[in-house]
Amino acid sequence: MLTIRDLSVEIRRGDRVVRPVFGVSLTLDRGETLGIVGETGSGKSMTGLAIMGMLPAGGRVTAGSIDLDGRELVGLAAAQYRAIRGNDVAMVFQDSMTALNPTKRIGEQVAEPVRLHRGASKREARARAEEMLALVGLPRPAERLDDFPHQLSGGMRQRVMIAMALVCEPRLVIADEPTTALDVTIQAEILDLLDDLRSRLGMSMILVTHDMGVIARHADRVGVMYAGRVAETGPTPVLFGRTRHRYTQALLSSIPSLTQDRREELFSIPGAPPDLSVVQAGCPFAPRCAAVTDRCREEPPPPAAEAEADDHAYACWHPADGPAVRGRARLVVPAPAVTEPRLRVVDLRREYPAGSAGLLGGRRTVKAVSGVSFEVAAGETFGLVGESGCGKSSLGRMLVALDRPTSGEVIFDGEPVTRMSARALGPRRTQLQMMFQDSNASLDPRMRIGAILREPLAIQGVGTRAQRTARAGELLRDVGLPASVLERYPYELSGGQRQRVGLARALALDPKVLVADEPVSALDVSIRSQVLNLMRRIQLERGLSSVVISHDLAVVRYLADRVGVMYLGKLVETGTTEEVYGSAAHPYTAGLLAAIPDADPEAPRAPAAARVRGELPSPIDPPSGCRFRTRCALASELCAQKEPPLTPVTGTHHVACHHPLRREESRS
Amino acid sequence: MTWYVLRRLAVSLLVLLGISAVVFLMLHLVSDSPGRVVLGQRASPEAVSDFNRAHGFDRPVVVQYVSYLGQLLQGDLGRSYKLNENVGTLLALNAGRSAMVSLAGLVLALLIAVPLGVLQAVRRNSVVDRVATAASYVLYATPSFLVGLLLIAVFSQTIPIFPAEASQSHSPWVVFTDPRAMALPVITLAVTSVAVFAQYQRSAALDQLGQDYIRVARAKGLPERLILTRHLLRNACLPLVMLVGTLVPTLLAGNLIVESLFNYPGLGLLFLNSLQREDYPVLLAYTLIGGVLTVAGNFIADVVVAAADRRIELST
Amino acid sequence: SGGGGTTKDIADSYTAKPTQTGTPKQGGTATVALTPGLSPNYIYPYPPAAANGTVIARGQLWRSLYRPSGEGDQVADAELSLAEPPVYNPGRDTVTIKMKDYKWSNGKPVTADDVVFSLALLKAALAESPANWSFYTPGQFPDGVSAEAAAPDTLTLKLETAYNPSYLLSMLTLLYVLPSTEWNIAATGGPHLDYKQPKNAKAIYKYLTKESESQATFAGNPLWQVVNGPYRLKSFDPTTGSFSLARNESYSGPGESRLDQIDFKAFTSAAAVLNQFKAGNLTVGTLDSSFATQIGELKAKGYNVYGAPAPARFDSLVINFANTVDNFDKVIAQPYVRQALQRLIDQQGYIAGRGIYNGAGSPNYSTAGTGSPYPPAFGDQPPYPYDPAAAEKLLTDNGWKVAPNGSTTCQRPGTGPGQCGADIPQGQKISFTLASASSPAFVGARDVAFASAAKKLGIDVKIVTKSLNYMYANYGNTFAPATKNEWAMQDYGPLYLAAGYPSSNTVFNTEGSFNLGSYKNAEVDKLIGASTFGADEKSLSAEVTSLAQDLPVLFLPTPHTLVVWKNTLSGPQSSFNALISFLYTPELWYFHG
Amino acid sequence: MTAPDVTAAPSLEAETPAERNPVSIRSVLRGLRRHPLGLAGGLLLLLIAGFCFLGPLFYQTNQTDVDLVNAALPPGPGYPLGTDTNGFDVLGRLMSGGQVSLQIGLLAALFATTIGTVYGAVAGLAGGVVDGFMMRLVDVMLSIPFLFFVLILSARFHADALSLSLVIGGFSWLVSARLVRGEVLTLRVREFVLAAKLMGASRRRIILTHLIPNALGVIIVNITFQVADAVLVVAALGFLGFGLTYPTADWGSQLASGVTYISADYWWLIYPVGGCIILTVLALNLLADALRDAVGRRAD
Ligand SMILES: Nc1ncnc2c1ncn2[C@@H]1O[C@H](COP(=O)(O)OP(=O)(O)OP(=O)(O)O)[C@@H](O)[C@H]1O
Ligand SMILES: Nc1ncnc2c1ncn2[C@@H]1O[C@H](COP(=O)(O)OP(=O)(O)OP(=O)(O)O)[C@@H](O)[C@H]1O
Ligand SMILES: [Mg+2]
Ligand SMILES: [Mg+2]
Repeated sequence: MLTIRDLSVEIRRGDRVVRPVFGVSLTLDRGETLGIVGETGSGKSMTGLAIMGMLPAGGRVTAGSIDLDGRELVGLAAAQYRAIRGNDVAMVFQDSMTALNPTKRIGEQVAEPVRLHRGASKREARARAEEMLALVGLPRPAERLDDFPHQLSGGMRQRVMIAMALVCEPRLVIADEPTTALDVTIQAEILDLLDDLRSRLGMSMILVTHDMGVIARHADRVGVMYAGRVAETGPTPVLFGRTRHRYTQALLSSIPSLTQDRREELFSIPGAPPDLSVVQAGCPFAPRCAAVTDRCREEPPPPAAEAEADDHAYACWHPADGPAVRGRARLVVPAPAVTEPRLRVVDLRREYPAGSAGLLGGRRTVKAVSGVSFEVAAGETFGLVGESGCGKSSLGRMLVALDRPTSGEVIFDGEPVTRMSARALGPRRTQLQMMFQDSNASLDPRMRIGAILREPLAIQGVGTRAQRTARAGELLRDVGLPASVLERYPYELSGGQRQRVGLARALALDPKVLVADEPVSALDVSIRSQVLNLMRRIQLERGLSSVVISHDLAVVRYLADRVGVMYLGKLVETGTTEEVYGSAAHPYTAGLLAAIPDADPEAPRAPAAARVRGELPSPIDPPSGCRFRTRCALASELCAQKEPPLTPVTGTHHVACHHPLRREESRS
Repeated sequence: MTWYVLRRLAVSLLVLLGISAVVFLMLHLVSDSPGRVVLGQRASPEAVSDFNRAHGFDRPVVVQYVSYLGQLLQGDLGRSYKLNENVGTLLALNAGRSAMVSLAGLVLALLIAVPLGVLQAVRRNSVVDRVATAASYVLYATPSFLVGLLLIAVFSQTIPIFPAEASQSHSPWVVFTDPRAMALPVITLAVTSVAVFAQYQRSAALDQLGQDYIRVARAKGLPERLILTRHLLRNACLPLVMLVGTLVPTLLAGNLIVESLFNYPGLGLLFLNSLQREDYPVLLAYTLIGGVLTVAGNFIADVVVAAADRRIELST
Repeated sequence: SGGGGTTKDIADSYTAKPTQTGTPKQGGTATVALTPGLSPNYIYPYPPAAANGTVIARGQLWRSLYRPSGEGDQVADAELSLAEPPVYNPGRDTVTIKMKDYKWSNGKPVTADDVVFSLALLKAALAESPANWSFYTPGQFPDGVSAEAAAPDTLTLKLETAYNPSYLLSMLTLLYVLPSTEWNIAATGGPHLDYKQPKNAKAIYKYLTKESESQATFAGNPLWQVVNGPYRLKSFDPTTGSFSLARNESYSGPGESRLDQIDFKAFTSAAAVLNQFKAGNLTVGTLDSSFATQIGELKAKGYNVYGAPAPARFDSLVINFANTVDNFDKVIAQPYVRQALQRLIDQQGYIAGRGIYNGAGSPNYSTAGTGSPYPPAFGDQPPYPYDPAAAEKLLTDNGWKVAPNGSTTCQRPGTGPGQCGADIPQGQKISFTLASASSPAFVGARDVAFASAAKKLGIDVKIVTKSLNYMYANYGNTFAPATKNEWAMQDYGPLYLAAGYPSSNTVFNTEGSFNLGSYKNAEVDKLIGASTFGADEKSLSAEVTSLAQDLPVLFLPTPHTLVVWKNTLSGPQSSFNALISFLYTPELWYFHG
Repeated sequence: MTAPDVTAAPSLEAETPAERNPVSIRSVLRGLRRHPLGLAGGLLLLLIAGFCFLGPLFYQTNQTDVDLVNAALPPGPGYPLGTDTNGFDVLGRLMSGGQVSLQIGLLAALFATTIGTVYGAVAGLAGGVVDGFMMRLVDVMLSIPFLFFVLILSARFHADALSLSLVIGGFSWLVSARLVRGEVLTLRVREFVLAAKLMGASRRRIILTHLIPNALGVIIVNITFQVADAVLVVAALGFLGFGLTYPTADWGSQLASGVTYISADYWWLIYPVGGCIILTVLALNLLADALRDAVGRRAD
């Protein structure tokens, strides 16, 4: 139905020319889903935009053809293209907050294509919009038609986006990272919705994503892109089962999965993707490839067009065989010594004043953290997971005394730090360090890396300037960066490098506790594994107690010895990693786990029933009783009335649920 | 929305109270013995102090302020020292004319600047854009009275098509009834604002053009013209609305200069003449009204923007 | 372009008085430009000080007992006055005045009682506050003056002190005659009161001033329609102060009153007046002297332009003899210093200067002004003409070391000849502040020129620009002694002594209520006494001469007042000449073909 | 812009730059090099400053002695730009007037920025009720038409270069205060500041080594804009008759006195000085915009 042949795109910006798409060939059959996957900047979006005829200013298709049902799209006149757009080909964008016009009612926005392409009257279009919104699962669509985008939650907005794209029943829909901005739980719902609609409306779909798991679960065919080229393409099972391209293979190996052996180090791809404005000879992946030869460097491999058997094609001189390479090193994980807990959190609460207070007092509060208790032993890593907005970061900030709790205590080495004066806190500061999420924001843009790393030592008055510089060099070495980085400014480093600097700085004062808030979520997959490995190694080498905060369950599983699952300011389940991931006792934990797509098309799908439905309620007025009950399949009367306390299931495994799952249930 | 408006209103009232206090105190510092100003050069010191006592100008400032505030609340702006007239009447007599000419200038400026700014954004870096930007820079750097003078020099002296003086009629509608006589003042007001507005509109439109919803509109197959009118325009105008709201003092200042330049008898000229005459009640009242207008401008702009973009009320 | 001809050409272009021409036509409307910044806002002829009033059409609605003369060589215009010249008894303490046959607009005759009423109201105003009449000196007219109507057409004034007849006449030109039978009420529709009782006069005065506060009713209030002048108010615009006059059909004085209506237009700036002239919208008006270069163009557009210095006007730098900053009082007390400073003023230069008078000015060295009936004895040979060398010599001869462009200092202190003078220490500098009015433009320009000339002689003049009203309110030792040290000299533009009788009674008298600079001179006081109370009508000349020699102020040239009128309008030459003194006589004007 | 606008100072070139670089002289110069207009503005400004401050060394004129004979001469031999109505050489007067204008502008801007920075920083750091009160006060002051007040003050008090700068500065610190407060508020919660706090850095150190240097760029840009605005305000005051008087003269009062003679056709008293004002403000604005790009932050 859609055949892209040898497509090349060029974007001219002043005297710089970028070639984000280069000789791309892909095909898509009616009713099928084609997944396009790849790292940031690999040209996925540009390919999609090229099909839509919506390349950015200065961009044009330089070669190749796009054939949609026998109609050539390249070179089509603007007016004709407009008639196709939104009618035959539609697109779903990533960020529904910015993709919806903030000052127009959603009804109008959804109805607009109908009026445009179908020439429908206002009333007809509105009716059609309502019908469509119902179809995408927006509750009470008739009332919602007159809402503004900001009045909807993220998931709802994404549904509206989808309704808008599908309202004219296009033959092809291009979904560009439709769920990246959403929580896993909602991501699963949206992707299922798209699948469902595709089959119901008989459309074809191009699903652009950087998540291999999503591809494995939702795509019929895959195109793996790297540096503007298709590295490998083929039907999903074939591509995952018999991976040929070295890049695909490396990519698959570097993702921490829920099933992998935790003691294995992750595979990581060295280096960074190439600059697309520089024309390379040879294979673009060559500089990062383990199996590289001179030929790879000199001669570009033939484009992945000629299909092998099963439509499987790849552009590689030295194809691999098999799905994955595993990390070579195995980490020795010592059993944590049972000692006095280093960090103890007792019934911690934090409430923020809500933005809009009434005119006369009556301030409402956001209950960000509502009574959390746990302990972290020396040398132990405690992982905190939960959906966005459940209070993880708020908790993390209190752990390192950056914020004072509304009530409760953080006890560090037997001393409560929460009520300490700034002066008393001073020397203890060095013991409690934090690694931030946004490596860009956490490094002073005005300071060189050397100064940044010397700063903690200077503040604490450690050593002479020369000694500090030497120490900074050591720290850099520890995190695997060359000493030359000392003289650079943060913006001269890549994201991964910056994150390493952030880690080095946190380690500069030899802390006993390290809190890492979303340490890798801003990083691309290939770089993420480098940082994860590093963190893991440092934790083990230094015997740090750490708290790792992430919304990504796989990341936490990889780094943490023990895990706490947070829901709306409360800890609903704690236990060792094996306990929680192996036999989740809380329906929420189980739901989270079920929502994560495994990068294995053969993996069994969790039944939709096990999933977490709907979205996080407002932390301003949390539900009574069990906070999860509004989204829980097992909720009963009791749940609404009584708040379940955290009670032991087995040994170290605790759960706060009136109806905990048993081992067998959580598996299914 | 209602809550938002009420809350904004409460803040505005607070600010107004602050303004009245600051302005009153400052003017009190400048002129603390009205008796001399009122009675003139030949009055004896006794007559002056009698006058001050009779009118309560010998009381502590705070007391005077409170009683002034009390009068204000009853709509009494005081009596001019020099014009044998109530300040309220004086202002009312002149307000219409000033408002009309200011509004005409503002509307004209917006009518030019909004499309121009959008055009510049759409045709970014084109010749049109560059020329308009350059012109804006130069205009921005030109004192407005010089703009007016140049206009007079060109359109009234070299090619005499417009009179150098504004209409002296005191109908507020003179902008419409005698457009020829009002052309230069209105153009002066507009020209100086266009520079700012167009550039502001341009960057706002550029901001919006980079937003995803514009791409979405394109993906729907909407022609560019409709994208601009249906989607871009409203969003891109909101920052300008905010700007105009905060620009009231500047508009008033522009009015002052234009009225003085074209000898247009309105509030601005009244203010300047009162300044010469040390007619403090008029100065005080008009400065206060300027403050009120500014606060009102901000308030209206906020409400308009909040009504158009409902996210605002949540974020404040 | 630029520069134009010499300023001399400009001056020559308007000195000729256009003659009366043409065959008079009946009717027409004349549009007269009011002096910018002086828009009227009051109708009752004696506005209280608190109203700061400028009166509408002064002298045209209500005539004064004697009409001031526009010619300058006489006090009153006998023909246009309401009464025959006063007759004195030998002791000069009783004056008998015979009323002419004038009528009120309601047909009643103007009687001696009306004058008595008018005097009673003036006294009532002064009882309220002495500031209510700016010509008042406590103890003098109208104090000690009692009026009586011996007959309806005969007025007798009894004086406690005898006045110089010319002085008294000049006071009587300021006495507006008001309708005693219509205005003797204290409430609208109220009973007619006996105004001879001060209590009643006070109530009447309050009522009339109160009525005058409501500008919107000026034209409609029947009160104000009872007039004895040639015109009555037809409309008044409170926004601008513009007004229109219509003929008073009962007016019985001289003049044909051919015009149907006179529109007086208020203006906010002199430039606006010029623009209206250029647009041909004005029939009569004055031109600011800074626009003297425009005269040629106006003539080409069909205007007559005539200019001359206003009678009894003098421009000066008023000296503050009580300013103690930097010992200024000691320094300026020395006559030679004043003489030296006067010699620094290049009057011809200022007049010719393109930035100052543009040729439109006349030299003046006395308080009498030009063309006065009381000229100084030295005629046109001023005692201290421009002569910087002589100025320098004056200083060096008196013990100063002159340092051009530096600081001239006193070297020989002491009171002997060749020494600086009393209380001037060695090393004393001459340095003072000159407050200069921010408008009109020529004031600033001439002060700068003066300061620059002083600097060349090592005298430091600091110019501070102030608004006229600020100066009026704060710079005068008589009323603002607290600020006496803020100014050493001030230039607020013109000073008018009563035209026709330029006595400096209030201005340079030691006790004068308007003696801004605390000038003291016993001899001058004596001469003033003679001109005010003495019998010699010419004694004023001696006073003028003495002042010109002692320099209580530094004299500056007098700018010309430029009168502009359409050449389709004509009338007696004198009626246009009177415009220079802001006296309007439109009843004498007419349009011609 | 319509009159002296210090309140709004909306940016003329308000595009968000790609990334935020540290502010060092070098990087700013580098940024300027990429910004030909800004470079032109900077050079023009140097040229103007040179003209005003060094010009009198090469072209000496008498700016104190009134010369009534040679007043208001059109450009000609001996007077390349003619003379004004006091007989001062216009070219020389442009130089001395420029000195005064630039000095007032700079002084006012420095004054405003100093107050504004301190005020804004205190408000931003204090937060809470203090911040609320301080900012409401700024709201109040910003709502009072600035020009009105300056006019009232200068009608009452004699204006000289210093008092004029103080008055203008005294009213234009409000914008800086808002700006700096906003900057402090965003910087204060930036993660690198939190990181420093975690290391035990004192408040002082955080302010000195992180907040101020990072806010400096914005402040410098603001100063540049404020100089431009102050030059315009002084011009407007001059026009309305409240400028400086003999012996000092700034461009504004020069222009204003020239304007009085517009009907006399003394064009050389208007256009050269008008051009000087325009060029200076233009140069300053171009420079400020370029600096802002180099600093990598909008100034509003
Ligand atoms: N407007 C543009 N002008 C110039 N270059 C661009 C533009 N948009 C994208 N590029 C470049 O094109 C390349 C491909 O971009 P594209 O958006 O297709 O990547 P992507 O695979 O979708 O990445 P992501 O996962 O981040 O969305 C990138 O290197 C990017 O730098
Ligand atoms: N400073 C603050 N003021 C007010 N509310 C806040 C503040 N910080 C966080 N919140 C609110 O507290 C709740 C918890 O926020 P927090 O950042 O701790 O969540 P999180 O679990 O870290 O989410 P994410 O995964 O998105 O980072 C949210 O509803 C958030 O809006
Ligand atoms: Mg993309
Ligand atoms: Mg977080």
